[in-house]
Amino acid sequence: MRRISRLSRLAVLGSATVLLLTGCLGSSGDGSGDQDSNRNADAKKVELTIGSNSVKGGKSSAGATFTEDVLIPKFVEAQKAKGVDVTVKFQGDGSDDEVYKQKLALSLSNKAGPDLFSLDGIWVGEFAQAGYIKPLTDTVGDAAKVNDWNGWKQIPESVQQLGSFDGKRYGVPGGTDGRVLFFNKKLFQQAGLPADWQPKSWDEITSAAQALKKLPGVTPVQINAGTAMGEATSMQGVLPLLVGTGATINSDGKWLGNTPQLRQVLDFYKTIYGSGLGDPVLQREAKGRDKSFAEFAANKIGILLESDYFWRSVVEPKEGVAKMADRDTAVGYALIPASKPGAGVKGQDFVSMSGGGATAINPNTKFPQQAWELLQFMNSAEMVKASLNGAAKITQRTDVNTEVLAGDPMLNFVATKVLPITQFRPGLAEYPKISAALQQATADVVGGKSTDAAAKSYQAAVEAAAGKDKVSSS
Amino acid sequence: MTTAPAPVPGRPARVRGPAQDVAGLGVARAVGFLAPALLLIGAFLVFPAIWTIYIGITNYRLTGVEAVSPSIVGLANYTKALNDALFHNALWLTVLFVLGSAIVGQNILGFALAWTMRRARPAVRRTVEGLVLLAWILPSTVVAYLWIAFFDRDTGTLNSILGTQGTAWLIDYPMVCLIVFNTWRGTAFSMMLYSSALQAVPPSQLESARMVGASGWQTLRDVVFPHIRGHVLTNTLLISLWTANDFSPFLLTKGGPNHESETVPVYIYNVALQGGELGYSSAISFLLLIANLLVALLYLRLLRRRS
Amino acid sequence: MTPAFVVRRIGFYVLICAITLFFAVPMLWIASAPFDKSPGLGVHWPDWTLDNVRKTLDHPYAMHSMVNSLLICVTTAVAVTAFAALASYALSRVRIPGRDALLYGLLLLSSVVTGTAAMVPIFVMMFQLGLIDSRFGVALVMTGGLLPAAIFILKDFVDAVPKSYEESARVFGASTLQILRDVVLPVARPGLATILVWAFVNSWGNFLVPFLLIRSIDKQPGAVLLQTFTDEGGSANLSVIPVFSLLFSIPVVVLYLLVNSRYGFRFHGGIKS
Amino acid sequence: MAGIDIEGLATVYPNGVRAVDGLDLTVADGEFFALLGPSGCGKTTLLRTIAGLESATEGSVRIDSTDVTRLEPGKRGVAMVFQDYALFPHMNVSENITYPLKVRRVAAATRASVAEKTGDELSLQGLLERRPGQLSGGQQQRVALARAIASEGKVLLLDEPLSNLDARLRLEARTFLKKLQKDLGITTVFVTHDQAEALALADRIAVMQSGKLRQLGSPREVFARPANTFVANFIGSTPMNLLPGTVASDGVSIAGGSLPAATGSVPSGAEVTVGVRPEYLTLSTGDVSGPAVRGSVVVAENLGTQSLVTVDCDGTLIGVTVPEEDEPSPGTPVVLTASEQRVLLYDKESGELLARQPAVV
Repeated sequence: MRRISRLSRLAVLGSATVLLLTGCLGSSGDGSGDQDSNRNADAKKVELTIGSNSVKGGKSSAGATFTEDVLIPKFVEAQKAKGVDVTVKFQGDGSDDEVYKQKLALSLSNKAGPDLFSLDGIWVGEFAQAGYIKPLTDTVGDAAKVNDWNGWKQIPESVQQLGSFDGKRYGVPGGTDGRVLFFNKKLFQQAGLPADWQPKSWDEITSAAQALKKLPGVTPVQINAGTAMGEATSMQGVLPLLVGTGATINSDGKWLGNTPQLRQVLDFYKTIYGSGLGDPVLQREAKGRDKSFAEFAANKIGILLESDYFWRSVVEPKEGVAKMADRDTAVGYALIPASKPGAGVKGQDFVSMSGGGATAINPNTKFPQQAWELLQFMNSAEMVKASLNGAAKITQRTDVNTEVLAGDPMLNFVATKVLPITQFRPGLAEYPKISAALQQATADVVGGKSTDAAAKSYQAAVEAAAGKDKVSSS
Repeated sequence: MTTAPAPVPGRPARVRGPAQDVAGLGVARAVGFLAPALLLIGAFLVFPAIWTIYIGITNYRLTGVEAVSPSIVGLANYTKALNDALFHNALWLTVLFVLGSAIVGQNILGFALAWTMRRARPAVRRTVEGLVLLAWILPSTVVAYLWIAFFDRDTGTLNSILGTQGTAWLIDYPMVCLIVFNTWRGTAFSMMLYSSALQAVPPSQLESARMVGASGWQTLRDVVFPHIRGHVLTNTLLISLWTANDFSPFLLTKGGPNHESETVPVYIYNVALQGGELGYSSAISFLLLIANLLVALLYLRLLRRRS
Repeated sequence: MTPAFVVRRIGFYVLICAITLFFAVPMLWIASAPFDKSPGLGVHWPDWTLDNVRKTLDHPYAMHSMVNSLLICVTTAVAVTAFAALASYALSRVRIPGRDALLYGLLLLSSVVTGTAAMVPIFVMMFQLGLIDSRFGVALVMTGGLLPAAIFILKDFVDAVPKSYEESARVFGASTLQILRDVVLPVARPGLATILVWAFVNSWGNFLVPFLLIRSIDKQPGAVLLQTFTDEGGSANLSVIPVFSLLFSIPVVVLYLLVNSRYGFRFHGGIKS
Repeated sequence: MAGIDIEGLATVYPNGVRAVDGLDLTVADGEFFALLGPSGCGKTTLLRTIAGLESATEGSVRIDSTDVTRLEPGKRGVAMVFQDYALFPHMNVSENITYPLKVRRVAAATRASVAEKTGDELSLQGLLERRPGQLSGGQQQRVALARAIASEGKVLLLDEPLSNLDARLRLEARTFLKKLQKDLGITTVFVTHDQAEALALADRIAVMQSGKLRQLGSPREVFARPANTFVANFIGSTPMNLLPGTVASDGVSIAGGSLPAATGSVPSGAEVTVGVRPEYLTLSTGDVSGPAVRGSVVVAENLGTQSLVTVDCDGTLIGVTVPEEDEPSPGTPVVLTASEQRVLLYDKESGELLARQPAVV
């Protein structure tokens, strides 16, 4: 057949091209370290770009509005006073985090991209390993200059993890959050449960759920599961539960495998979704999380494990996506208990998980010194406070938090009670795959598979993702 | 394909194939005409494709250590795919998707529309064809919203019509939903193609079939089908390829729940973006290309048997 | 009229009604939700309001993105049509060795590249060419991706143009270019129009390519913007999405109607072996 | 005006088929010339080679004494009407007619007057603004002719000019075409597979088979004295009787009887193929003197004014036409006779005409 032979000729041509291409991959990373970090330090005309996954009138509109309308003009003004003519551009995107990450990584791997950019805390490790970001001290060149920034003192050690990898600071963390159990006080009252509910073990959650189950049309408890919600399942589900068993997803360089703790978590899922305490369908829908918000607001869900974002932006009475006019009186919140008192990670009684982002400097920026100045300016108390625009939100800075959260008991609760006990996800390249495996395991269990079978497939998936020797088990 | 019919001894065949340069273009100018298209295709299609194939034999990732120094892993990605239950699942779902929505759904509905609309009143014909085409030309993001709303569990149109409030169609029957969706989305092409194909069927033959009392089905099989066989094959090939590579299932279900609607393109997307494994996703892309190639060869075989 | 005939007629109309409903019902959302006071995912008789329209028009990038979409997609559609026309004519009329293998090969390749896996090569290449953040660059990439199928489809049209037209013009002394301009081009116009619409529609909905290749939000087309109307928690901004969806659909529909009324919109098929 | 001279012309297709195979032909100035043959005989290829749409592999074509073998079609001074007329669907009649002038950059005003004038000549008044799709088949043909005439070629080429018309229209168009050609006096070559059309229209006919010329002559010659059994078979609305026979001293013996024939140099006792047209046989019911063939009527078919009677003569079926009123009923014993000049002898092997005798024209 003539066609086949033609194709094989094409294949030969192709493999020749491959040899040419071999040089095209992996050429990033090298060489960028030995640039002079004081390049253009004295430039009078400076151009900087800030990249972020937020856009006016769309995703994270407020962040984009602040950057464009407040931060940039203020910084330009401040620099003008010093005789430097700075132009700062905002490069906003508005997409799924994974797509934004891909776009950012593509730019960075070509030694391009914005001079400052925001990234999720869990990407820091992967980006650092890929050489897309460098420790701030390297990029800025002067260790003292970085370490002496007075802002660090205001950022709690635990929060600083967000911008760190291997004990080095790669960026300045932005705001953070914390996870708690939200509950509907109205339903609790109907079920005869206390308004100041604070479970001390998982059993107390189930017993409260049993009580709620008697109410018609009410889903007693909703803890995210399944693959449809992606990372939401990990953050608002498996991981907070897992730390409640005393395990962390990565310890001593090894990923958590099929351990008793994991099986304990899966069993808990089984208890909830197997006995009608949770709505298993909700967990499988692509828009399931939005649905759970709406149902909570409509008094159809009793207990929901969520981050403080839920309080600020979802059931918020004025602007929320699922407004609850009586939020302040109707929505209660409690710390997430360990499976049993004292069984949590580090022997804690209560646990939580936190996430958040950081802002890093592009190692290939033309103006590393000015970028560092902008980064400091961005994270100054004045700017952090301004970025809130009157809203209450947990920021990276303690000084700002004490000031702005005073009026919001819930966020204050998170800042003071949750942040000290919280955990962060490891910023390692394999994490997304491990997280996906965890999501898959919960999907399996909720879908009817036995705990053991789900845990076994989880073990296999983790081994495939990280390598056999990097997984702890039993 | 271009092999000219062998000359029949004693009776010279009149060779006037499609490849006859009647306007006197000449090979040089013909190459000139082809050049811009080939240049663009070469730069933005062939070159990236070859590059993708190359990435497929590495463990390249966009982030992490492998981003800096990817290593050639040979066929490891391919052996991995062969043992990857999720890939098998995706492959199977893609076959279902193509079979259900393209080969059966779009083909049959498209033909049925073309067949019935031949004799329908112009106003009816225009309305129906207009609607079918509208489904085809609306942007996919918009269409995704339409169908999410249609299937919605609580307020969805489908549940309102059927009185089945609370049925989560996209969760309980994801593949059925996708097949129905894609049939809706893509039927227009088949309809248009068959409409023009049916004009090639001599009315006299249809009438003689009616005269001898052939049933509708017999007429289709014995009179219509032989005339449009080439069209059926072309259409089936094109819509099969398009469906197999269609990404819109992602917009509806994101591959869920629990991979139940994760066709190969969606799987590739998830592997590349969620998992960041570009090497592996490139390898799967290449496997998809091979599968496409096999389908195309099968089609050519069938087409050749026609003559 | 026999009873059987009546039954068949009734069956025929029931079938047509069913098909019409099947195609029409999912579209109701875009007709009702944009004008509803509290647009949701369901379809119901709207509580009429134009607030959503106002909100959408006030959106900082909405109208801008439509202009970008038009720029990108008109360029793409024109380039695809022009280059595919030239190429398909040459392929149809001149014996070029390996022609069919070439066609099929390209058609197949186009499927691998539309996938997400190719974004690294495409990005790196565009970067090296300095075409990042360029609407023109986006149009080029889309053109490359659409060309093979366009040539494949258009070649059918050109094959169907009777060669006697060209021969007759030639006998009367027309030069090659005169033949192309006076005869082939006008005769193939329905095919060209169809490809134009097809290319336009296909590039209009493309999200990933412009998203990756364009940096400035004020250069992003509508398809990208439509993706940004979800907030950080993943909930959709339902006061803007329905209206924008509607606006975003108008150009393709208008283009289709224009082309259809002037030239007819159709596909030939049945590649002759 | 112009004649056409064709010398040793061959057109070979890339696959090696010799569609036109070494042809010599001369078409006189003002002649109406037919290329006749079954499909695939190379007649259309020959026409297209004259037009320049196919390139000659060997030999030469001269038009008006100018060698045009290697010239572009547009430079040969030929006008052509295609089988499907090739009217441009996007141009109206007037634009179609004057397209050849537009190509030559003739001013629009001149073109309009030419369209008007040619349209008048071909009775296209009132149709000039229409599109081809709105015309009947006959009108389309006249537009195609008008366009060819407007191009003022020295030679007019027609490819199957009547085949796309229905039977009734075809006769009308035939008459119209013949008159038009005589009026214009333009050298015209046309291709047809219909022998009746060729006989009716042409001044001379070239009968072709497998790329070769089998006979060249006036319609009468070709009809009355086919040069070989191929032509004999092909020409005539009722097929010529071709029967095995043996040469005798005073004629040929066939089918148990004999017919007179000018045997010329053919030796007595030689086996030949005897050709005699049904129209040239005489049927009688009584006894006759002289050479004759006897048999009985099998079937009679009415042809209008005549009937074709099939007679079984000693196991051989022979066709003969009779005036309709003389139609015998089946079973009637009959006697068939013919005049000597009408009985032709063909070589049994090669099928070529044997006897050399003065042609009766």
